[in-house]
Amino acid sequence: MEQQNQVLDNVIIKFAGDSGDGMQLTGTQFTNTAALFGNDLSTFPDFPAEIRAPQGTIPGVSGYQLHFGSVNIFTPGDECDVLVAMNAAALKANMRHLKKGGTIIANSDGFDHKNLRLANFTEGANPILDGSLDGFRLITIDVTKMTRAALAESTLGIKEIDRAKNMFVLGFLYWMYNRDMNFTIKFLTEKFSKKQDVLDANLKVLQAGYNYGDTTETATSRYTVNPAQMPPGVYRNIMGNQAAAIGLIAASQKSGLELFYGTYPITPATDILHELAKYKNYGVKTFQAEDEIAAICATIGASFGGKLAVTASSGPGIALKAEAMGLALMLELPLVIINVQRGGPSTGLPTKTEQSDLFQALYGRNGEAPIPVIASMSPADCFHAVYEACRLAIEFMTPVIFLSDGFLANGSEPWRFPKAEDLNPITAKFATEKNDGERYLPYKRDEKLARPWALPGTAGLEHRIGGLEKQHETGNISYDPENHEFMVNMRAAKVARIADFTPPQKLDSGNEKGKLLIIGWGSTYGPIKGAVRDARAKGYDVSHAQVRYMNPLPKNLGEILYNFDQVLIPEMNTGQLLSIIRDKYMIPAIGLNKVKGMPFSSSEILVKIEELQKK
Amino acid sequence: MEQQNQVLDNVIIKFAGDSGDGMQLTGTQFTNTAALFGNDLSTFPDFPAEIRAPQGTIPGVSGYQLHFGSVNIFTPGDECDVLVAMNAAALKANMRHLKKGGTIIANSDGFDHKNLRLANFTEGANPILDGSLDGFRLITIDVTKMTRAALAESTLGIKEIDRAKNMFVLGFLYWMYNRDMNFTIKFLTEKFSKKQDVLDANLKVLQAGYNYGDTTETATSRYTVNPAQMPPGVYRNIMGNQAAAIGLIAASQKSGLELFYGTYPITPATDILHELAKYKNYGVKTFQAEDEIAAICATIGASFGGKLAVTASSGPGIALKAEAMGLALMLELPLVIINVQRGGPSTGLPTKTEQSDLFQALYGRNGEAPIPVIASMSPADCFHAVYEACRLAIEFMTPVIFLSDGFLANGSEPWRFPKAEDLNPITAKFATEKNDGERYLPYKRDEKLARPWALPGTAGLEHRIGGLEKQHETGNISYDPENHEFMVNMRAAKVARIADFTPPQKLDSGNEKGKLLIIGWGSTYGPIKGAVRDARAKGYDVSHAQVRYMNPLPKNLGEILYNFDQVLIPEMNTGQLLSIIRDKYMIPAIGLNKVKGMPFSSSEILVKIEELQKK
Amino acid sequence: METTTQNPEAPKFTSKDLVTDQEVRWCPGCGDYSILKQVQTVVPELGIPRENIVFISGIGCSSRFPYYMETYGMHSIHGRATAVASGLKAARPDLSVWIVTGDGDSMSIGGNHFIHLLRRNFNVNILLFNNEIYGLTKGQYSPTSEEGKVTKSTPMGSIDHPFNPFALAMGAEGSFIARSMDRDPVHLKEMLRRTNAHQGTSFLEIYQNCNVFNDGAFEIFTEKSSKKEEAIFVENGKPLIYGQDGTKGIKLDGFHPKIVDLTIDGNSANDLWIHDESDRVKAGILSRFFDRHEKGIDHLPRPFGVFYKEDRKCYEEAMNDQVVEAIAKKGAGDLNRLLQGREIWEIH
Amino acid sequence: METTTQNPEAPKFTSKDLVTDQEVRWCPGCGDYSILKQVQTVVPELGIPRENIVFISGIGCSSRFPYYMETYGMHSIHGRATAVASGLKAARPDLSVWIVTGDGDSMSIGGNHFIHLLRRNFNVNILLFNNEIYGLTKGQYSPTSEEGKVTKSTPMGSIDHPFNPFALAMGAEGSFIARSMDRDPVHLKEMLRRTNAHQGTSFLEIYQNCNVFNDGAFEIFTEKSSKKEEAIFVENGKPLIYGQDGTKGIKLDGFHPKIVDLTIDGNSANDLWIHDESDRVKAGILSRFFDRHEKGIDHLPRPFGVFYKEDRKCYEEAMNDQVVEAIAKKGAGDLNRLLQGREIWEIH
Ligand SMILES: Cc1ncc(C[n+]2csc(CCOP(=O)(O)OP(=O)(O)O)c2C)c(N)n1
Ligand SMILES: Cc1ncc(C[n+]2csc(CCOP(=O)(O)OP(=O)(O)O)c2C)c(N)n1
Ligand code: SF4
Ligand code: SF4
Ligand SMILES: [Mg+2]
Ligand SMILES: [Mg+2]
Repeated sequence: MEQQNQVLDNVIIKFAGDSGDGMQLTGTQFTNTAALFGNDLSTFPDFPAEIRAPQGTIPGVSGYQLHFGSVNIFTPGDECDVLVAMNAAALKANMRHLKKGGTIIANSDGFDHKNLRLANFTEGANPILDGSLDGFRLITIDVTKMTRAALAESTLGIKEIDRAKNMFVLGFLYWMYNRDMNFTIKFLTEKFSKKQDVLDANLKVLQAGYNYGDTTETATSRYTVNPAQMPPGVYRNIMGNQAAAIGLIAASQKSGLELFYGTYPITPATDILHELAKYKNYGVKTFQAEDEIAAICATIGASFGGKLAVTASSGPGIALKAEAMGLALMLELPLVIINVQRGGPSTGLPTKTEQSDLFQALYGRNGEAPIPVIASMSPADCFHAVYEACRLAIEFMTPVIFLSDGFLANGSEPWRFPKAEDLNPITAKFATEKNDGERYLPYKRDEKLARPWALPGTAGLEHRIGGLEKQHETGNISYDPENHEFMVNMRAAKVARIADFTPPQKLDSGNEKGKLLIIGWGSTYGPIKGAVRDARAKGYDVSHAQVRYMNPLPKNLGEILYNFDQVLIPEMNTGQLLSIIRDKYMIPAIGLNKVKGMPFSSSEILVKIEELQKK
Repeated sequence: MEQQNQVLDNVIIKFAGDSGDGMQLTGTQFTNTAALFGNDLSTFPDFPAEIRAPQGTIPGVSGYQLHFGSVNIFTPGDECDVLVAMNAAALKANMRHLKKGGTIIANSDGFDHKNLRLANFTEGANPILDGSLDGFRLITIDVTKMTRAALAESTLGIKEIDRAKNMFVLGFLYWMYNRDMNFTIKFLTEKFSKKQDVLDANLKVLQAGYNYGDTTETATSRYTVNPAQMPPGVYRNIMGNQAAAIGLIAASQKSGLELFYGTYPITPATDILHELAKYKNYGVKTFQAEDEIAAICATIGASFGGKLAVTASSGPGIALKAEAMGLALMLELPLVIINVQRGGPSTGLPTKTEQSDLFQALYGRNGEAPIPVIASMSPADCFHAVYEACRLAIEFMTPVIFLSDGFLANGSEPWRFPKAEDLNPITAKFATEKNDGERYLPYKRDEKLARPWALPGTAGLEHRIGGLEKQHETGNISYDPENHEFMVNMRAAKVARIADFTPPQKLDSGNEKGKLLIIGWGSTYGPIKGAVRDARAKGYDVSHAQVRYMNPLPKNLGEILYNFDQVLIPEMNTGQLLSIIRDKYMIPAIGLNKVKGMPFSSSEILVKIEELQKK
Repeated sequence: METTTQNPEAPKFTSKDLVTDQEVRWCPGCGDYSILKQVQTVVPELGIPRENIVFISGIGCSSRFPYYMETYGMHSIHGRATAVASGLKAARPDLSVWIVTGDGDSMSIGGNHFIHLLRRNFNVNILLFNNEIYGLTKGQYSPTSEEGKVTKSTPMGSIDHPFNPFALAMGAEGSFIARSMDRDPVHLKEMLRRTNAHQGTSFLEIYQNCNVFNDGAFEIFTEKSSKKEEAIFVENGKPLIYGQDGTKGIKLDGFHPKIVDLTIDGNSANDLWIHDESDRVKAGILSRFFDRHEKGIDHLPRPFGVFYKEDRKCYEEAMNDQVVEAIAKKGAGDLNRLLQGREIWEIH
Repeated sequence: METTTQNPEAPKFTSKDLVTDQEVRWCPGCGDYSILKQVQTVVPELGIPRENIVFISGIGCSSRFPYYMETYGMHSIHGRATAVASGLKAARPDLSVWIVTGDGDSMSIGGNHFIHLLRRNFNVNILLFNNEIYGLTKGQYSPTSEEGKVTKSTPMGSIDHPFNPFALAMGAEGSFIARSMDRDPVHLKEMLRRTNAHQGTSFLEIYQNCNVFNDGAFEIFTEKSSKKEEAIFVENGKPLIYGQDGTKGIKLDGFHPKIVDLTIDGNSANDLWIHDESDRVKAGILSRFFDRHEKGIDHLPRPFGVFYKEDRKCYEEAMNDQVVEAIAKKGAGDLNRLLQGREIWEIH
């Protein structure tokens, strides 16, 4: 039969194989190629749990999901159209996420007896032979055989040869989706510039995969996914942790403060450290401390010294920082605390995503200890959100918590990156002289209620600060009852005042008034946006607002809420923002909660919208 | 003129002097004497900040307030009737708490030039001479001179002699309030059994003080405060931390589990350790760990080993325990975490009281981490509340947080202590055999949703537990999304279910329905009770409920709330229970907040009641 | 009070009985596999009933260990296994408590509990899986990584001067200090026996290869080709001899170790340093056999074996003694007396 | 990179200029007063501009210190002063950073940061006010309290084997270790000068009397009557001599210190142990001059002075070097290049 060419507006591909099969690389290559081609896209890797599990087993499967299209893409997608399964375990682990009638590209070599056993298929069963996959479009290729054939003349050892397998698959997919291979060719050429033979091998196999599609009749059709309508501009693809790292450096450069990053490794925050450690030439100092407490205390010291001080961790590590956060807020020194949230409680699900640390961020300290909290909405938004966190920390002399999560940290999307000159200015003003005649008052406040920042080394401004309650203005220890209440209220007022200097809440889509408003925060942005678009397309009356400023909440949030009959709050927790909204605004908002270590799919939210509007 | 005898229904005496003047002892002696006589009473010491400040200075002043009466006493009282001022600083520090027309007993020797200067009185001013105290009843005694005179023949050195000064004052007060001195005589005889000369001196001076009242005409009148109407029974006087310590031992004895108390010193929790360390013969093991983290982790180990494990601290130390609390709740092991709250945030006001760690107790952990929370209402109630905390921990296999505060910890009141046999039973059931055929399932649950407690040493029940998410029943590590959500909900359900096994909320006073309900928690009990009594006496429609079960809240709390037009919530914080009530029950409750490091006075609450009812 | 007694009556069990139903999940080739195997081999020999054995770990690859031991076990939180074990041992002196920890777990975040456990001397066993890297978090340097080490968090090389685990342990009053390696099953088993035998906190450092993030860190000590020249196995009362066919020895001149070529006559084993496990000073010198620490002196082999052993009262014993003494003095506590306190009065 | 240079140009200031407007609030008679006085006397001599000096403390009586020094200062949280100071020094190598801490603050809750600071060797000064008690919390035993100590938390006596602060510090790779006492102003001032002079983490332990909760803990070392017999002051290159009119000396036989009576002829100062600050092994032996630790040997005097000194690169220098090197290699970072990354595409 002859190959036809179909035009699709979006496609979801899941690359799945053994940790050793190089699926992350394959996925990234296809992603960048799609990006350069002008598709909108969203990706999400799912790694196996921390340690490499034995080859061929289900825990050993490493996956990479890519959603690309000629339409706007908001999430890595729910069920996939194409599943690349390098072995039996990869198939087993991902079948339930494959659309009915979806395509499976299976590496038959990965379905031998051993692999089937490791993936614990029942003895004798073999999905790619026993017809149990009828109803799907199954493309079986013996990738290993093909790869070896392609490299028959190669001087490489069999191990290296087999390592090129993923290129065959990539080539085949490039053919299938009518893609230009130049980006990957360029990439390989750079990567293996010093290993000519390996380079040749990879290019050969890549080409072989492409030709395979051309020549054989395995695949009955090819697909075209045209470029998406995206705001004009220059784009790059970026992951959340990468964006956060760059955002910190940007804040450092724009504020003129050197960046001091003190942290202790923890999944999924560690990559920010890895990223920053590469940029010492930007004046960045990274400090891997002995533990989370030392990490935050060191940053407090650096902040006292006049640097842009930042510490990061995930839930359990943030718990350890709680006491020192209290100190930072008493000292009223700028400090950014990053929490890349993961599944909890306790050690929980370290490699999975969740939003269950909002309460901890708002309330997880002793005493009346208000700290501003900012949440990021998408991988690229990690840049803007952390940049804003730095601005508020410096301009209001306060610790600020920045909330990301595993989904944002490892997910990626195209980013129309800004020019340095277009970034909001961040002005750090250091005290240089006495502010009360002959005295220097370390706790005298400006219009933002911020106290002055006098750096050691400044003659005449010598002063002492500490964690005991301090007297208004002088900062001296004070046990006076009235002063204590005054200062408690003052610290609260300062945080509240931030709302006067941050943008009001905007609706992301939908009408100003109406039946249903969906309020989200953090990484639920994409899924909600997608669901709302679809719902509105179906004629439902629904609007969407995504909150970034978790504390203080935008001043106009109440008005917005009161304009709707119903308010729905989807969260990857049991309803934390929900209870805050109910408390603050006294409205019976409804929660949609998912605590499964993975993001919402748009359809899950859409279903809820339909259910609510039926009533 | 001749001395008359007045009958009073309650009196507030403030004993104030230099740290060295023995005011704590004097106060305790008068307190116990009043107690034995049958007065109801309430006391509260206010120490100087941690370190001893220089003699004679205001920070060096140590005070002890006693409120006793023939009527029911709920608080140490607001303004005092009598102020004992051993020196100028003591007077200065306490004048503002003295009732108009109140009595001042001043030790003239403590108002010499040096003392006046240290208390920074303006040069030349001397309150006990310059008439600035007109409007008060001033009784000036040169206590030092009197004491020395009384001990003219004594063999003691001048230093020891002066140390007996406080006995003179005590004797004088005993005379003034028609008190029998036998209790104190007995006490001194025991205390100085080995120091005959010191004993004689103290007795002499005590008597001299008494006689002084009799013979001189300084005091124009004597007072009688008759015994109070209190439920018949046997009473003792007790302080909060003492009650907590005894409560733990009681729970240990009743449950048959040895008590393991792991902690790190911190004000104001340390005295519980000091107290427990005395009772090793009750099988108590106390462990002073290197820090708070080690302390709670050691108790987790002890709990795994089958003991009644308890850890305690105050705000900053509790912050450090947050991560390990998460572990305990994942392990589902019994553990009691005591927080004797103090002024925050950060180091805050270590020696002052506050209620601002409620949020921390409820939300201060990463992930969805529900832990039951119980708060004590009065010094003696610390016994019952901590006992209940132990019961719930053991019977529901969960960590439980017990909240006390500095006011309760150091305050005292008469306690009609229970008999051991009358205490609720606490049944710890250990797993002894497999619970699933050939398997032992460590996370199989009973009707309380509690998992079994299988102790190391039990053959056949070997199992592993940990902080990673675990599979339902087997407890094996599980990354399964559905299981995670199931377990998150299961842990929440287990805590929620406690409400089925704890008493419903009761009204402390007032009608079932009405205009105003005052909801309190913790140490606001006394002040609220007093205010409500007075308000009702004045004809105001107000009721009072004091919440002990902070999490889960009593099932009937909602019904109670909905029976009133208005709900007022006084708290020594900026409104933490308030926001929880608003969130959970969607009612516009009103907050009355005081964050001054000291308890409410009944009058402060009464004023608010009147203001609300005027409207 | 003798704890975890070797009880010959104890029901016998085999290594197989120590295997759990959980699939072992370390990277193929990880040194942890060998350690697991040796532990499972030795434990049944110890005469301790299986149900009296508890393995407590923190967080890290190594800390997954308890899941693979069919005994009681706890996978606690990062750095705190030592603290959890202290509480367990204090509460239950009858148990045989083993701590499994990594170099980051014990010496980075867990450093404080580690040193305090050593000084308190609870009778527990610490198995430190030292792979000189953070494995679980995918390869950052640890407090035992050498200076200049290039890792994900130190692209230009680590600038941290590492801990010498033994110097630290001795400084923290450790009462038993020994070293072995994953690749020498016979020696490792022997060290495990000694570790268990010591009454007090036994600290056994095990060089463990992380073949994914720090492959070959200990190769020179473990590989046939270099082992004889680079590793020396010390035994109490025996001279320090090593090298191909034991042709080399070490003697002390003053406080400084010098290498002696035993093939040259005049040089005899009699002049060599005789290992004395009870000598703190010598143990101190031995623990400094790190070229990276001592510059400009002979290239010394890395010592393995028991460096130091001291008998000191165990904490849990002292704790129990006080309870016993208190009861002897005051009599077992009576709850009603406690409730009533010293002064009471009655209201009718 | 030389930090906190002795700058003769620096504006002169006197001890008075170091007094703050805050009333000093220690108990009358507390040893802290004397230490404050000596520090305020020495600091002006150092040639460091006052504004470049920072005192960082944790929590404890001793940690109130910064409030009384008219320099920059921070009263941080319990046990963390060492960590705060590390961050400050890393960020600001130009500052002279002093840490004031107590025995509980540094060695109990702060133990981990303490040992990691020592190994990293930031150029900061640690002043440990060791009163062998928790003062601020009103008298519980600390990690330096002797076994059997009766305190509020140990009515039957402490069962904790204490740390030997120097053994711990040496084990943690400390590069400068010295001891002095509150009651010997002259010696204390000298030690403060040496502490400041050392490039690297200088650890000065100061015996400090808590006259309220642990009075007389160091009396035998500080009181005229016993000082000469119980305390020995070591100086580099000088023999270990002490006693009334220096009639006693200490020599080493093997690794064991022996007391020599110099009045007996035949015994000469030449045979004595000559103190060598650079000798780690001898410093180790010296640090063990605690009767409570070494049983059955001569009753040795407690050493004061600089035990050990080693020159090792400072952490903040190494950190700066990498920044400088990175800039040299790659050029100062350009934000726009960073923002755009490697692969970009344009949409029109
Ligand atoms: C409080 C906390 N901080 C950080 C982490 C992340 N983390 C897990 S294991 C580990 C270090 C692992 O290294 P090591 O202890 O040497 O064990 P290994 O994996 O090498 O066996 C880290 C930093 C965590 N789980 N919890
Ligand atoms: C996190 C925390 N835990 C405990 C405390 C209580 N605390 C304050 S100081 C101190 C110990 C004081 O002893 P030390 O460090 O020796 O100082 P000293 O008072 O003896 O000078 C303790 C336990 C605290 N403030 N913060
Ligand atoms: S990462 Fe290293 S230590 Fe961890 S399992 Fe793999 S090989 Fe072993
Ligand atoms: S308690 Fe002790 S250390 Fe603290 S100030 Fe008083 S005397 Fe000094
Ligand atoms: Mg490791
Ligand atoms: Mg101390």
